[in-house]
Amino acid sequence: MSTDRVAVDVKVPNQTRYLCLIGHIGENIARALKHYGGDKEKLAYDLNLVLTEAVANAIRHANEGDPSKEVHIEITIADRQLVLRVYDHGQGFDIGQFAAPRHPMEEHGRGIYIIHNVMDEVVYRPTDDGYVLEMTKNL
Amino acid sequence: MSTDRVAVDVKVPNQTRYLCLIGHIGENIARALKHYGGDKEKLAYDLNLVLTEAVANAIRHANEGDPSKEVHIEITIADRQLVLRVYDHGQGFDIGQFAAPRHPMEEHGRGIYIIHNVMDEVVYRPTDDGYVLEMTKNL
Amino acid sequence: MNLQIEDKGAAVLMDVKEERLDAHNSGELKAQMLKLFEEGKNNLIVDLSSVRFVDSSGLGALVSGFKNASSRSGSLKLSGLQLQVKSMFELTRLHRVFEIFGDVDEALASF
Amino acid sequence: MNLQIEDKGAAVLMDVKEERLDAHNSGELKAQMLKLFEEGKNNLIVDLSSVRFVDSSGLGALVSGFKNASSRSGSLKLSGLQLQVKSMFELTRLHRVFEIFGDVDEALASF
Ligand SMILES: Nc1ncnc2c1ncn2[C@@H]1O[C@H](COP(=O)(O)OP(=O)(O)O)[C@@H](O)[C@H]1O
Ligand SMILES: Nc1ncnc2c1ncn2[C@@H]1O[C@H](COP(=O)(O)OP(=O)(O)O)[C@@H](O)[C@H]1O
Repeated sequence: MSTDRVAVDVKVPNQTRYLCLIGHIGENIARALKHYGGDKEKLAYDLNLVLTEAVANAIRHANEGDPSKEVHIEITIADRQLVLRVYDHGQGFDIGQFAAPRHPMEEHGRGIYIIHNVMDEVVYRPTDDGYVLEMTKNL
Repeated sequence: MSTDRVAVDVKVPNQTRYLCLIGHIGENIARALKHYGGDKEKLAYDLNLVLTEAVANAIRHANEGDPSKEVHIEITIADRQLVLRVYDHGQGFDIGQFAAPRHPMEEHGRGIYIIHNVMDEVVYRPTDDGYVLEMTKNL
Repeated sequence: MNLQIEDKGAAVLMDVKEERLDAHNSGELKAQMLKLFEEGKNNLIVDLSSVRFVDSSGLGALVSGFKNASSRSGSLKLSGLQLQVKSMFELTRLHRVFEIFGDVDEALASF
Repeated sequence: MNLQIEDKGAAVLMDVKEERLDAHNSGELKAQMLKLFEEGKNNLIVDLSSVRFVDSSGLGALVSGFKNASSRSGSLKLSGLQLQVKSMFELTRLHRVFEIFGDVDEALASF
């Protein structure tokens, strides 16, 4: 039983006020899934969360808060795989350093850990004009 | 004062179960608008409605309910204009015939009237492999 | 579609427990109304208090039910319309066709 | 950010009247907490009952407030966490850091 193909491509200004839009699109996609055995409301929260974390990182760490830049997000569902891609125009970073949980008393540094926790595969790799964080979840 | 550029591109299977996803994305976009003097919740309903009507038409009248076909929707906001485009792979139709309100006792034929009522400009034109319904609203 | 049907004596209540009444689920509402008509139940109240969004297909299903009920000397009345749903009836002039009540009890009392 | 601040005597209540506490608005919560600390108000209750979604920045702002309150011999306690918000505290082990209460009254009684 293969999943229907759904593809959503979003471009928004490099501003945190758009996190809510991106997160909600993630929620709506979870709720529209045709074949999903698990808890759809949990998946909705998780996609909202992962997209919010990844896009916030692109905005603050890669595009350095420059509000005239653009963030590009791709969400695709096909063959029981959900893939989220968040493109940035930064210098990249060593994602391997942030996979472990932070000490609870740290103020920062939980985003990548959360993404790893929710998704099945997380890859950060260079593109022609920056980097992409590619996050896959098996449905 | 120009609007930030937002672009959302969605492809879903030719099935009415995805109307809800498309409609909700329209709502979320209205709520995320930066500069909008009017009632955002009314705009949210209206975008939900117009997208639902246009996509339902593409699914039922153009792609003739074939669930393996795809519906393509583009939403862009730039320069205080919001443009919705719904692409279909059908034979086209004479949209001019459906701009007037139906008699209240008719069961069908209110979709295009509603779209005209909500949007400022509505154009239906051929593309390479079908047609596009292009609906513009000044923000 | 989540539709709760209850015989209230003077009329049958159809409580549409959906956030949306649209081209995806309005066919089911129509089919359920036809079933009630076939059972001789021609007085219906459709309660829309859970419905936040209705499109032209949803309105069409209600018009269909209205015409069927009328042709069988019954009637279909509405209750619990949210503000934005009500606007849809005004835009399409259907507020002049349907009897619309604040809640189910008011609708029931009118039969 | 819609944040209602009320002095309840034993503690100051910060009621976060937002659906989301995220990288967009958590900086403001942090700034408001700092303002209270500067006024010598070191006992805070942050009520999250309206908050349906929190991200790592939102958690970070709360940790920041917690540390500041503690260093001034006060404390920051939480109330009204929705189920999915609570899961975020568990995932990040912050449920062992914060005192978490069902509602504001319970939190208040603990000071
Ligand atoms: N897209 C990115 N580009 C550059 N650096 C990044 C990016 N995403 C994350 N980082 C780096 O990884 C660190 C850890 O990220 P994260 O776990 O999300 O926590 P936080 O954003 O709270 O610091 C960030 O502080 C930043 O230095
Ligand atoms: N994308 C389309 N392709 C072909 N025909 C269409 C399309 N959209 C609308 N139509 C035609 O226009 C008519 C009026 O559409 P509409 O006002 O939405 O009402 P309804 O869909 O309820 O009939 C439809 O019945 C159909 O014949």
